Amino acid sequence: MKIVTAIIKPFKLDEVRDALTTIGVHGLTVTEVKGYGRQKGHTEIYRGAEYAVSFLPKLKIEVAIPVELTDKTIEAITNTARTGQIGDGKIFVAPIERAVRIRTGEKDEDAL
Amino acid sequence: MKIVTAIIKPFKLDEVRDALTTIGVHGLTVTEVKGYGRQKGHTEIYRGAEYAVSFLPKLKIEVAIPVELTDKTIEAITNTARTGQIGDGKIFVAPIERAVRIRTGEKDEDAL
Amino acid sequence: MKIVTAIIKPFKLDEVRDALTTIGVHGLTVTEVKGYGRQKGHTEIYRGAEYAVSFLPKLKIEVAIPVELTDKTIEAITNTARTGQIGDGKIFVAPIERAVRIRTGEKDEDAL
Amino acid sequence: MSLRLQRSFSRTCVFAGTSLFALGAAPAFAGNAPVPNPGDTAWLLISSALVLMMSIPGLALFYGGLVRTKNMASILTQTFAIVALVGVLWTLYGYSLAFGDGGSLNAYIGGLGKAFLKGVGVDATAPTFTPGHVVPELAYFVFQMTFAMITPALIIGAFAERMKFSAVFAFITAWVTLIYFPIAHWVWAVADPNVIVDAATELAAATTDAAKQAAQAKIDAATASVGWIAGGLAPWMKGVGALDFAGGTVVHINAGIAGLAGALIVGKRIGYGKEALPPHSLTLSMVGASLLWVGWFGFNAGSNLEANGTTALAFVNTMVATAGAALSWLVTEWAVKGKPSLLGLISGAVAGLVAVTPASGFAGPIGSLVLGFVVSPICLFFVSKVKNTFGYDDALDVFGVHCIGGVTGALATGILVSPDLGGVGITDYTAIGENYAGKYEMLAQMIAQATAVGATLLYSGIGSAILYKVVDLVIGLRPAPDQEREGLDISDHGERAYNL
Amino acid sequence: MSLRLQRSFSRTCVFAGTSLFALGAAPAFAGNAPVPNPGDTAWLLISSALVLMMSIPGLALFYGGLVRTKNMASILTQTFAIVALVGVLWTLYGYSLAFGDGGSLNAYIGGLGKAFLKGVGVDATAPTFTPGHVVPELAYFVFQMTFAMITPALIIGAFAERMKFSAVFAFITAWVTLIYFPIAHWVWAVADPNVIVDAATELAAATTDAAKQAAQAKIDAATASVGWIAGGLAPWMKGVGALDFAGGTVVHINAGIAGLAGALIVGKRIGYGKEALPPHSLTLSMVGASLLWVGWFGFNAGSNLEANGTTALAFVNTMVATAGAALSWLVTEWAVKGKPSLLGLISGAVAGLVAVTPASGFAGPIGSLVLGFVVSPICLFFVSKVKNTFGYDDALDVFGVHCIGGVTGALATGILVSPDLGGVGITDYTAIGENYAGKYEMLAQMIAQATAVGATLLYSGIGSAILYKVVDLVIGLRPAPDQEREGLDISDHGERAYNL
Amino acid sequence: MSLRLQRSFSRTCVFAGTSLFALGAAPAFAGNAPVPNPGDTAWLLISSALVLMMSIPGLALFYGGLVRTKNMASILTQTFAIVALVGVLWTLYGYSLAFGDGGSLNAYIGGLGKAFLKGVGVDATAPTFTPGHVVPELAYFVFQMTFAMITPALIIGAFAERMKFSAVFAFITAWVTLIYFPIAHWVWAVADPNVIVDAATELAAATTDAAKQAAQAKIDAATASVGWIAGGLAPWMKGVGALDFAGGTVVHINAGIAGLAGALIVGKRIGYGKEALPPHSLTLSMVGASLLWVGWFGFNAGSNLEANGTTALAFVNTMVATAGAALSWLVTEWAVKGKPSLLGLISGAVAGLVAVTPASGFAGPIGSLVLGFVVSPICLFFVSKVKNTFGYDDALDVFGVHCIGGVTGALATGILVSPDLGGVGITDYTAIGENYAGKYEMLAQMIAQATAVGATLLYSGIGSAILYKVVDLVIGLRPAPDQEREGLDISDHGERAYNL
Ligand SMILES: Nc1ncnc2c1ncn2[C@@H]1O[C@H](COP(=O)(O)OP(=O)(O)O)[C@@H](O)[C@H]1O
Ligand SMILES: Nc1ncnc2c1ncn2[C@@H]1O[C@H](COP(=O)(O)OP(=O)(O)O)[C@@H](O)[C@H]1O
Ligand SMILES: Nc1ncnc2c1ncn2[C@@H]1O[C@H](COP(=O)(O)OP(=O)(O)O)[C@@H](O)[C@H]1O
Repeated sequence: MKIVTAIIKPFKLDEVRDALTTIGVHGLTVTEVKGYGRQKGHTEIYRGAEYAVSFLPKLKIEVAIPVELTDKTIEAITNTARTGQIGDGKIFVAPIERAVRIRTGEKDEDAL
Repeated sequence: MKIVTAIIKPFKLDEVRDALTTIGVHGLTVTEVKGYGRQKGHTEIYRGAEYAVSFLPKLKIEVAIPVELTDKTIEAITNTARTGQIGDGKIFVAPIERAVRIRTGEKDEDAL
Repeated sequence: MKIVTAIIKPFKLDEVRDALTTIGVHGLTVTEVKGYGRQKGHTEIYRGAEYAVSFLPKLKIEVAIPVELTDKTIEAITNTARTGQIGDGKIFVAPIERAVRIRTGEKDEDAL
Repeated sequence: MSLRLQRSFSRTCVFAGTSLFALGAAPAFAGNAPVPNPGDTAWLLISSALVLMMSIPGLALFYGGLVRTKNMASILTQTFAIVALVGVLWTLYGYSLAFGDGGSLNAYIGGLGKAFLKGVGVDATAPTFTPGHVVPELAYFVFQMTFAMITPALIIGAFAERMKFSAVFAFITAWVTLIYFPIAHWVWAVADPNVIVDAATELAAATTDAAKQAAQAKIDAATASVGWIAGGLAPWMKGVGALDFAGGTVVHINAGIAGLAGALIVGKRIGYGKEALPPHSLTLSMVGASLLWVGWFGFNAGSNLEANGTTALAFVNTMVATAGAALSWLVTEWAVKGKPSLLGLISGAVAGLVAVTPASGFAGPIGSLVLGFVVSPICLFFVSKVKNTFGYDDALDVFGVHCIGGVTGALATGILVSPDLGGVGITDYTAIGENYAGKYEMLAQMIAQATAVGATLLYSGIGSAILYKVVDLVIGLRPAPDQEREGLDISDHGERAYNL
Repeated sequence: MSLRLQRSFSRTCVFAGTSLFALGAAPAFAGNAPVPNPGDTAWLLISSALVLMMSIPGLALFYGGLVRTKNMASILTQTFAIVALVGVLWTLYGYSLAFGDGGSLNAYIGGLGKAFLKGVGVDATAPTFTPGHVVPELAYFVFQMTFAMITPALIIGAFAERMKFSAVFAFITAWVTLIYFPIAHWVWAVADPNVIVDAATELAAATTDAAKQAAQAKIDAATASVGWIAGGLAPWMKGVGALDFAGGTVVHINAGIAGLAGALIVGKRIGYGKEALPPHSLTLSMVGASLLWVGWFGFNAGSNLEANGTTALAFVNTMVATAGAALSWLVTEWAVKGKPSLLGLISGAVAGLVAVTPASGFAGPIGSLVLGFVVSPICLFFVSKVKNTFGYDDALDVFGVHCIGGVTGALATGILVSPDLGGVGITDYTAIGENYAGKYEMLAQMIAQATAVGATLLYSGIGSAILYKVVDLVIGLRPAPDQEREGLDISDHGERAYNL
Repeated sequence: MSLRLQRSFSRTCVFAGTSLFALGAAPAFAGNAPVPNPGDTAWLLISSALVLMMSIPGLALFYGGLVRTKNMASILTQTFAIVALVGVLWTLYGYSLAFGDGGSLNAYIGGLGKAFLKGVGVDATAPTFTPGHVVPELAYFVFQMTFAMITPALIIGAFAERMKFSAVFAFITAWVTLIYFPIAHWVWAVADPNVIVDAATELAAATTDAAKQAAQAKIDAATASVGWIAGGLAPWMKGVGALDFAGGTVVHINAGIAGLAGALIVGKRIGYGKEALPPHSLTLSMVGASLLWVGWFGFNAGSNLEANGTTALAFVNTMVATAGAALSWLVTEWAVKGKPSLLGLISGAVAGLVAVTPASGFAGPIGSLVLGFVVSPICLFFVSKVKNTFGYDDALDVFGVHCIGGVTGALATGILVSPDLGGVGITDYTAIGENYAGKYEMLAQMIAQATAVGATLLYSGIGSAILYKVVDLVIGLRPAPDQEREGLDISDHGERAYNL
């Protein structure tokens, strides 16, 4: 199994979720994160003080999938999360060795 | 070493933490996340507009452990986080190669 | 490629970020988390009720890097995030197999 | 603020000969100028403070809670800036345009005679609705200022989350000048009751024909020199002025229709109908609604200008209509959608407040309670069914609650004022003491009410549309899509409402 | 709202022959009806607005900040809905039951003569506590309405986070009708001082025995036709009425004991004693406490009905007792627990407000300050030690603060009213001008105070318990455990307080 | 609170012989004690409630929103605790020190004659600024209490996020006692106008030289027994007292300079200039600023003590200066920094409120509007350029807004009071009815204003610095760095403002 982690722009969540559902991925976990990268932040001014805001709000999506879905998953995310503008985010794929569904105790691919 | 990631229902945190302590795991990191899965969300109505809320609040627990604790850890989490109802969550196990305790520079299993 | 995950004290973020930039890491993702470990929390009292707060606010930094930067990255984080006091946090290193830049579709090390 | 003066004025010409001679014992006010009572002054000033509180923080929070986090600072800034902007414009020329003497154009606009508060010193007084009573004119000036502040602030809810701050700023400057000040004059520029009573007394005492004619001429002059809606001056109104105690037409219908025009012209928010656009803090909206309720007593009961029994009536009406409407929305939603919601509850309260505004000094408490019960289902129907059917993005339901609630209230006022329904009837300053209540005629009154409603809808609707278009041409209404997505807080103001 | 009228009434029968003849010079009020003073009317109306502000947003925020995020909309909805609901019920029949004339049952209930505001028109007046002064009855009606609104809203804090909205709605409807309206009548249905003064004047002027008897009969009738607690009508009270200036018994003990009954019957929250249940926003609780303080001036000083020196006294007492109690809780906690907390500070303020409520128009400022110092440690002891010992889940400490603070204040009032302690003593309308202060007797007064406290505790405690049980049987009090865990916001109202 | 009494008093000695004989018709007030008007009492009491609302929740939210989340409970606790603490101290001895009779030291301090409210009963009255008018002294006492509460609370913004609660508590206790109460006495301890008018009447009626001298002696005594700044008693002031209607010097300059001293002595926050220290909730700051605006009407217009035309003037001035200043900051920032910010807008509003405070009862509306326009760029310059240049960490810009705005307003008052600029001129109670406006001399008045400003800056600046040092020595001002990093909420109070 793999865990695909994608950092995306927040307003793309619903689209990505739908695309994943279409290819048969029915579970995912989302975290609000702050991203630092090439995309430039903005400057905020509070009375006398200026702050360069370099961390931008992003969403991190984590999807555990069977190995064979990896390409499809990457493709689904890439296609829907892309705006073509800097800051669209990244996808990382890492291995996972075991998975368990807490409710039933089902294991590995059955648990996804 | 392994990193065990568990998605659980928020109100189960204290129980899970206690169970882990019992088996000798003395550190963990918790993140508030939103989960999408089989568990159905609810509908929210704001004046004229209805929203299907499909992302539900969950907690993600990450525990880095020595390999030999893996089974015990999974068991401890499964036992305490289970309510038997849909949405209880998942456990994923992935390898980690190195660990460092920032304060002391201790490495790997000493760092956990 | 590796993904380096560091749990640090929140006020160390800017320093760590700068150190990483210096060694050539130009992207990272930050999550607000709660940490449980040796560092003792405090007690909060709300009228009659006392709560032992055992989860402390931490930041989780995730950096995807080419393998050769691993040591430098660990070093950079360790040096800047260290206060020498309990609760400074941990660094975990895990493998990642693939990386994609959503905007361009660039792959692996080009995507970082 | 009441229109109840107008109705009988032009009739005075007809009935004067018969009814006015009963007035011999009435006090003559000419000569010895009345002095403000501290209780009335205190009431009018605290009412002004309450109405300011309605705008900031009341309305700002009510609206702000309903937008997404990324547009919170935008809503707050727009509301607060409008308050400041209109405060300045009102002082410079707004008060004069609305309540000055417009000379030959007085039916339509008040002129510039009081611009820069010329002649409005510390001792100047303004009449109330009770002959022989006055308040410091500065208090009246500032009370009315707070109305001019909140009305344009109401509009912004309709196009929330998607209009540039610069555009809002420009639009509102034009709007208050060209739409609000004139309409306020049409509806609220009334005659000084003291003048009427004095002239009526003179008429009653007149023994020669010349004296009678002179006195009658004074009455005629006073009743003619009013806003056209107030005076019932349109041919079909036949002298029956519309009743609008505290601003159903001038404030709510006016702002509501201007909001709808804006929502239509600026277009829908990105993601409208697709993404969830939930309120970021119902907590704040609830606080806002509560402060609106509390402040609205200043709005409605303050509009009586004095602190007397009618003030208590307006206060009670405001209370019971609001309680009734909040309950009614809650129960309707509970029955129809299965759950009673907080947002529904507070929307109902606001709908009740809006509806009772024109009626507050005219209806009886039970009439107001019924009005409250009735208005909520109507507004609920508009904000859910009608809006969804037509698909306009009236973001915070300014049209659905303020315009529709305002129309409901304005028309209901024509009915509930009826003494048969517990209302206070029509005041006739020329025949105080006489039983005038019987003079209420529902048809005539409803024509007047409908005229006020229609004139406001048309003038404000069309006028606002033109102003939006002009602003769009000159500086553009809408931010770039990316800016809208990032939120107006960052793009317009360079700051965020929260850094938690 | 004051009971100070009652005490001397029935004594009048005894002393009349001797003491009343000194009254010859007193003005007779019969005949020329007094007219409301605008200053008094303004004060009573603004006080009403302040008391509404205490409920929404004041109490809603104070309570709301103390619950967990998932139950925030629930608390806000319950508070706001209770305000709306009681506003309607008060208009329909509540005012009549509480302040109407109950005929032969008048010692217990006010009857339905004023239902639907029958006879309460724009010109109707209600007496104040100064003979010869009146206020518009509509203002009195709406002022008292705001008391009826907030009292049941206080209760919900005790069973917060775990009672279904439908159950709360049903319970409160029954509770105000069967518990609040009667108790308000018992304690606050008093005689018109004008009637007493007129009759006393008549008595003083009477030369024949028949005339004397007739006058005395008028006094007797007036003093007998009151609530039983107000009139000291219970045998052991011997005509000494309890003193409750602004609602220590009617409002705070009443709500506090009803809350405790609810907390016990509905049971503890899931996780109580095990999980952390920390306040989700002390910020909002602090805002709520502040608005309670500000609004409470309307509650206490407004209860004087007029704006005079006693009003200023009640205002000052409210200020100093609250400051003293806030400081006292802070310092006690600092000493005992090591840290001075914000929650303690604002809890102390509320405890001080509660305690001074019955005393506010009777005690002197220094007495009130001492009362403030004393009440906080008592309440702190209850909310920490006693609650933990007995293990009931009075979620927001309605019993610990409102009931215990109310009892403290109600009993203290009997002492602090003493002129020896800077209090105002007992007013005797039959002997104005005479030095009546000496007539205060501590023991008799304390019996009266204890009777009021005991009667409220028993009637409200038992009555509320029965009502909870009935509601539980009919629709069930408690949501399913899963719903409680998810939070009442979603399960009851289908919405969340925040979407940040 | 006004100083306008003073100016002409000592001049009376000079002009008395000629100008006072015109007074024959003036009413003599000796003998028949004036009775408070309910309207005035209501106004003063509601004003007191408004000023309390300025502190809590107004200022607490305005400040609280600007700090980081981890110090929110700290700010709220400090503000609320100061209110409670000062409420108690004011009752025990503060009122007496500020407004009591200090005997031979009366130019500097008021003595302890009214400690524990001795002699201030329910019937005691205090004079207003209109001869023949009084208010209940308890109302005056509590109105002034709210000023004493908010002033020290203003200070804490300067050293926010880095001073221990215990240190704040100790410092404020000393500060109000040794700095505030004296300065309030210097500036606001004025003569009873009734005494002046009576003596002037007596003087006018006096036929013998002895009688004239006796009357003149009364006037001299009254005008000499005042605070030294109020009376213009410093040699160079030549009897021209400074004008400070509602507290430009006593409140804002005083708190502002004390804040600067604190910021300098306690040092910069950890991370200042390096880390981002953004406001955690501009939403709350906006709510705070709005409530400050609303409450400030009580502060300024309440300072007139009565509800009359001058009250309306002070109200209007407060409104227009604030609107002007908010707009002016917005526009300046828009022009200079490219974006109009919410924080700038509300900072401008507060700057306007501060600046108009001393001028509110003296200037005309257009003068106040101009003052508003002018003050914002000045303050903006201080909070951005000056602060950054000198590098002090005045965390919430107490110096930049309150001190600088206060100085601007205090000096401007000396100009805008001029009748030529629409101001009200200088009141001379000894020659009512005479055209006294011409007696305004700008240079003399500006010397008086500058004296008040300078005396406050020096006494408060140096005195505060000493007190900080003493507190630092005894208990330490600053928490350990780790505690500061964790936030004062946890380290001082053991709780967090939010648990979302
Ligand atoms: N090396 C990295 N490790 C972890 N996260 C990264 C890394 N580089 C970028 N990110 C995440 O991806 C987001 C987008 O990256 P950015 O460089 O701004 O634009 P782009 O995705 O177009 O290259 C960042 O905000 C950050 O959250
Ligand atoms: N494939 C997946 N990848 C990542 N997280 C998942 C995945 N499937 C489920 N989850 C997480 O687990 C939670 C519970 O899953 P759900 O399908 O609702 O119920 P159950 O755990 O009983 O199967 C989800 O809310 C989501 O956070
Ligand atoms: N086994 C673990 N797995 C995951 N996170 C851990 C683990 N142990 C510690 N942590 C994280 O590291 C943080 C610091 O750990 P702690 O034991 O308090 O101090 P130190 O880092 O000095 O050893 C914790 O708050 C927690 O977030």
